[in-house]
Amino acid sequence: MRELTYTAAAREALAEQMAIDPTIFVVGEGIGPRGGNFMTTAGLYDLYGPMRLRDTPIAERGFIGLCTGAAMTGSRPVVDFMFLDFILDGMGELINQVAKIQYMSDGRLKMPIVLRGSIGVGGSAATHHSGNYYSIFAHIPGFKVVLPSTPYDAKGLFKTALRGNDPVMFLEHKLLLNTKGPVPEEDYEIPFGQARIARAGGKGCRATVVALASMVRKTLEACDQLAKDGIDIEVIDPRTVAPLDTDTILESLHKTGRLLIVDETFAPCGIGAEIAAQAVDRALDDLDAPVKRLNGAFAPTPYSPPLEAAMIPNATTIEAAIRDLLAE
Amino acid sequence: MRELTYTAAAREALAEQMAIDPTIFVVGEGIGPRGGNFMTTAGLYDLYGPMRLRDTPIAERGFIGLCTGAAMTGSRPVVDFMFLDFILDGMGELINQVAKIQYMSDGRLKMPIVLRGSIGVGGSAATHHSGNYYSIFAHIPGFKVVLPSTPYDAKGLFKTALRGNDPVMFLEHKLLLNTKGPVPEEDYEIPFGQARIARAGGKGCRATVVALASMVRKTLEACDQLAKDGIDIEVIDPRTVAPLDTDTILESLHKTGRLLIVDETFAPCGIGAEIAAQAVDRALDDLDAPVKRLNGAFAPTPYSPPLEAAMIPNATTIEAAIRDLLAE
Amino acid sequence: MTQTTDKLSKDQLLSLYRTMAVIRRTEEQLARAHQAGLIHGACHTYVGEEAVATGVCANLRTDDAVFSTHRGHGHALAKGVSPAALMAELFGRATGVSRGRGGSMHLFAPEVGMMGTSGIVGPCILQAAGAGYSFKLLNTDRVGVAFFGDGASNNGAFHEGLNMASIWKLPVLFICENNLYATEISINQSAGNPNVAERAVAYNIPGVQVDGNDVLKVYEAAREATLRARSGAGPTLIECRTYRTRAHAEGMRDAGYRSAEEVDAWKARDPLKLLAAQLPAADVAAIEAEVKAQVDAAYDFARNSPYPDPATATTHVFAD
Amino acid sequence: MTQTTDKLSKDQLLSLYRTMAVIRRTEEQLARAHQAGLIHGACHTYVGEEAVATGVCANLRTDDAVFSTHRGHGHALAKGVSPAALMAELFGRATGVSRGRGGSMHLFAPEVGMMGTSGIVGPCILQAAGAGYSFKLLNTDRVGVAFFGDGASNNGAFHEGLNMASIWKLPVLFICENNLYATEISINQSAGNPNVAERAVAYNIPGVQVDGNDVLKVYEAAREATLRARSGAGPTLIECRTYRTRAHAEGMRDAGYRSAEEVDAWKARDPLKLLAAQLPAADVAAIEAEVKAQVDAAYDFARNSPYPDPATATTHVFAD
Ligand SMILES: Cc1ncc(C[n+]2csc(CCOP(=O)(O)OP(=O)(O)O)c2C)c(N)n1
Ligand SMILES: Cc1ncc(C[n+]2csc(CCOP(=O)(O)OP(=O)(O)O)c2C)c(N)n1
Ligand SMILES: [Mg+2]
Ligand SMILES: [Mg+2]
Repeated sequence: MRELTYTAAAREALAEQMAIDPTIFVVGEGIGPRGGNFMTTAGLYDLYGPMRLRDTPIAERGFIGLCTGAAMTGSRPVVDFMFLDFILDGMGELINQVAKIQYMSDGRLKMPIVLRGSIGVGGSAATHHSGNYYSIFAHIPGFKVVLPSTPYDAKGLFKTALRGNDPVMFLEHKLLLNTKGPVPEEDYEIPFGQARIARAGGKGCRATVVALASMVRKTLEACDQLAKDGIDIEVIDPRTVAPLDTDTILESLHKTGRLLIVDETFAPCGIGAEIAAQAVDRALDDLDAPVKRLNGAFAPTPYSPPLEAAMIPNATTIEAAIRDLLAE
Repeated sequence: MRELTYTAAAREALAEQMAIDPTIFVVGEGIGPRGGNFMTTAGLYDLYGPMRLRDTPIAERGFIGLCTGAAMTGSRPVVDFMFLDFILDGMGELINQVAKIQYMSDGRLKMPIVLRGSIGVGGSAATHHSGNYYSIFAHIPGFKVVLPSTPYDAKGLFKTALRGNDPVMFLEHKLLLNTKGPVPEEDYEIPFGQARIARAGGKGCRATVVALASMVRKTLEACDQLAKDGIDIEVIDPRTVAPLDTDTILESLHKTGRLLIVDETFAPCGIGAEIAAQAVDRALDDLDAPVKRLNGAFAPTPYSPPLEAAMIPNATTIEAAIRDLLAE
Repeated sequence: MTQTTDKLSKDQLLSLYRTMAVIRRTEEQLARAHQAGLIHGACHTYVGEEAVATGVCANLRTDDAVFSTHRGHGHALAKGVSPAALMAELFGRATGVSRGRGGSMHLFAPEVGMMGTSGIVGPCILQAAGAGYSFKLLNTDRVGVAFFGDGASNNGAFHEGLNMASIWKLPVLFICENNLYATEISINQSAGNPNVAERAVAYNIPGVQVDGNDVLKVYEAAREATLRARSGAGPTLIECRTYRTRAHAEGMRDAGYRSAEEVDAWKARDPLKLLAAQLPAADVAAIEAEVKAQVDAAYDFARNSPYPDPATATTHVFAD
Repeated sequence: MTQTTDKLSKDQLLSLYRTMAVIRRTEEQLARAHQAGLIHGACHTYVGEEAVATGVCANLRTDDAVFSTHRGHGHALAKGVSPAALMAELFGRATGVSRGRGGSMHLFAPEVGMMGTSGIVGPCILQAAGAGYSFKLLNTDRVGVAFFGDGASNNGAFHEGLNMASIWKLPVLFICENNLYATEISINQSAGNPNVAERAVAYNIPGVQVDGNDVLKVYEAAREATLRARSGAGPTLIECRTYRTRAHAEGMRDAGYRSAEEVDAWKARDPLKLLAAQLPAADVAAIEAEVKAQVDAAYDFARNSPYPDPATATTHVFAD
């Protein structure tokens, strides 16, 4: 199968769907002729012009609010926000309006809006360009929250986002954007709420690791290392954290008896806490050891490389965490 | 001891501290001559005038940003935001600026800012006046998050907030504002990160219930009911969710073997998930039963009384949840 | 009193009066209902400001989209929501316009282009711009309308919304209901420039200040703005100077921040009275009688409607 | 070239030149360092805009507070941060002005009144207003200063910040660096009214447009605004028309959105050249030599400084 970068895969989904659906338009800073800070819309302006690829003023709250009204009146906005940090200025519109209008209108209004852009720590981006706030959106009823970790998933999940009728946060970890992987030419969707077994454990598999976004690759690296010592681990990538496919996680836990969640973001009230809470609620008897979380440090993200590196899990610390879990 | 309402107790803390500390000023809509939508500043304008009790335009982002700059330059702002929902428009200022500036400046700048106002479901306030977003702030490094449940705690915790040097979210559940309780005349502080045992279990105590904000009273009601059947429960009110006093909770769990968290807010990635996750990490061997969470429904808050009542736990559903936990 | 009177037929004038009367009598009934404990949450009445919603909405079609505020009963009624569905909503009933989910501050009736009132000040401005964006993208001649208060004009949403509508020439009417106060804060205290229309300079769009108690003046300004919007020429900001003669919300005190003289002066310029003075008394009386019957019936309907079933409390969070 | 030249002594003029030269030469060194891979994150240079920070900050005291943007090296240097501490920061070193935590977009030097650059567009406007609030509350005559771009002027923070500063007469300078583009988006495309100074009408404060490449014009306008602020008369909006002659950020392409002719025309009006033309060539050369030595030393210092200890990575999240 041909290989595409993560960004190219998502762009293909967007291009294909825009060709089919004239109600889709994209807003953002530099997503017109420039083609997007991350090349998310490269080539599309020439095809569709300014009404459908709309360069905006620096008014994140404003264009999210504008897109809210647009979604209520027959079009399908895509907000290309560049860095998730920027749209914290639009949190009022997101939480009070976007997430609530379907419910408050008793289902008579739809809210088909997709917000997409980068998240994550890396590249000395520092604290205003490293945000990872997906646990916040998972806490709020009304959002679907998508964290693709491969090009294949990026295309399929983006298609689903663009065809659904709900608000979707489509979050692309910056360290994944240029990674490559096989992506079919055909049209396909990946349903929300279906985890992917990123590494299937065999019979003697002794632990389940749930990893998110860029942590999937790092966890797989760690597992390759452990495999050399004959240690077999199952790795699950939830792909969407709202809805969250707890069943797949708990089935694996049932088999392995041990659970670690590897998540770059802050631990308190994060998605790892939610997974651990579901495990101890629904699968206490399966637990042969405490459920462990490996998270990013609980501090803003610093700039300097050695500081930045100290903030987040890597293959070495993940491997150590798995070994610790097995020793419990 | 004399009795005060919750609001009067907090107001007394503010009045006393403003008398001592001329760098404190309060901003908000109607907190000047009007004395605050909830009477939070009644009488203070006459004493201190407009520079220290500043009625603002409807510009939540703006005045939070203004107070950020003020806190960096020698004064101590108190943002009286009325309903927590309103300051979602200021989330960018809160998360990107207020929470981060001490860290990013390597501790050379201080951020002594208190944001206070109402939270919670009740009184058909509907979805724009019922927000309970404290788990979000607990997820973000840089905030202290305070949820007083009694007038005594309101005064003591507010004093601590006003004297500290960190950003504090001081969140007052609307159903508690007019409740009364004993409040000493003397000056006192209650340190952050110290849970209160709201109901101490005896030797035969069979479960620990952690309850927050208005859920503390409802849980105590439920426990009174259970006591009639000879069922003894320990109830813990964390009082602050950041920092969170996990030790007190786990000590109780060690004694009782069972844990329920009662929290009005949304379950996913909420503070209840965090507590459950800590329990299964640090106290798996103490668990005689799954850790349970009783949360508000995962939906926006509707207006109509029967709908609204269906969204949140009450004494009856709490009692049932405790009985279920005991039956596990 | 205005030149435009001649342009409108008697029927049109009577129709304007009828809309204002429906709003006024419904609000008065709601105020009584609030005192009687039938309204569970907030209730901000539109009494004194009827001419604004009436004059604007008379220019709109059902498929134009109105986005409103916490003080939205008048907008909803003028856009075609029935008093019965409105009252039932405030009484928390399943027959309410939002099925009891919303109350006063979350009125949704997309069927008639009433796209929502809001408990948050500001978003309506942006959402109306978004409707304008949709309507332009979809090649229709529909328009988006934002009603908002003087208080909202100091909010960042005003700046970002008007600017975007300007640069993209969106078909939008920005109707500022300048009733001189935001709760108890005077516009002179909250705005560097209390003449909201003058701020149109900052966006390079037309800004018009009109007597918001004169429904014909409002009608005329809105007519021009609507034609302009439908023709693709872009948005207009209309500042309607008006006044709420009741408290900010029912049950709130209404003292200290404004004088009785000020209130009386505005009451003397009651929008219904101003228009009635130009109409045959018998016609006015007939309309009032009809409206009274309609509002009475609405009240009975609302009071006798069932509450929503708690089993439905969590439906429709998602479409899919 | 301007009348104000006479008012300033030769020493003052040389001092202005020196500051601009420090900024220019530091930025040039940073650009080279970026190409060499010494700068780990973003680097937005101020080349072409030096007159703005220089002219404004020449009016400020150390205890006045400056709040800045993503393009803040010039502001930091003009306010008193050393090239060494700035470079070390961009190189991620422990000796950097933010101890390596911030990089280009998070420069903090409260010791000299540099209260922060920001990776988010907008907040500086509000925070400067807040400093003004503090300074007024504490009965000082200090002023708060916000530097921000034309792009930021379309953000809600601009509206809310200028309005609050106006109504409370806060001692604040709002310095809009209108370099005609926000990244690759022209101000004509993003603003209904691209004349930012004209928007002062909306807040009822003075709004002045000046040639932002003429340091004396900037100095003079800032002088008036500073005096006004210190005297309690309130804020001023100053729009400085200027131009960045390098790409938006180092390493980014700089084509397609503006013409070579436009860039050249602005380069011909280089702020350093404009001032140098009025000064003895020997003095200029002497300053340039000194500055070169200073920048070279800064570079060596930065390059040889240690990285911060990872063990300190989570300190100072809280004060208590
Ligand atoms: C974001 C936000 N802040 C504060 C409030 C509280 N609030 C409700 S109405 C109101 C005053 C609104 O004034 P204005 O916009 O002039 O409208 P009016 O009530 O005069 O019609 C305020 C402050 C709110 N609902 N939303
Ligand atoms: C809230 C926010 N949105 C978007 C960005 C991305 N961004 C960084 S600089 C910039 C352009 C800024 O333009 P302007 O304010 O004119 O400043 P200039 O770069 O021209 O100095 C943008 C869009 C950001 N940093 N913050
Ligand atoms: Mg008003
Ligand atoms: Mg610019």
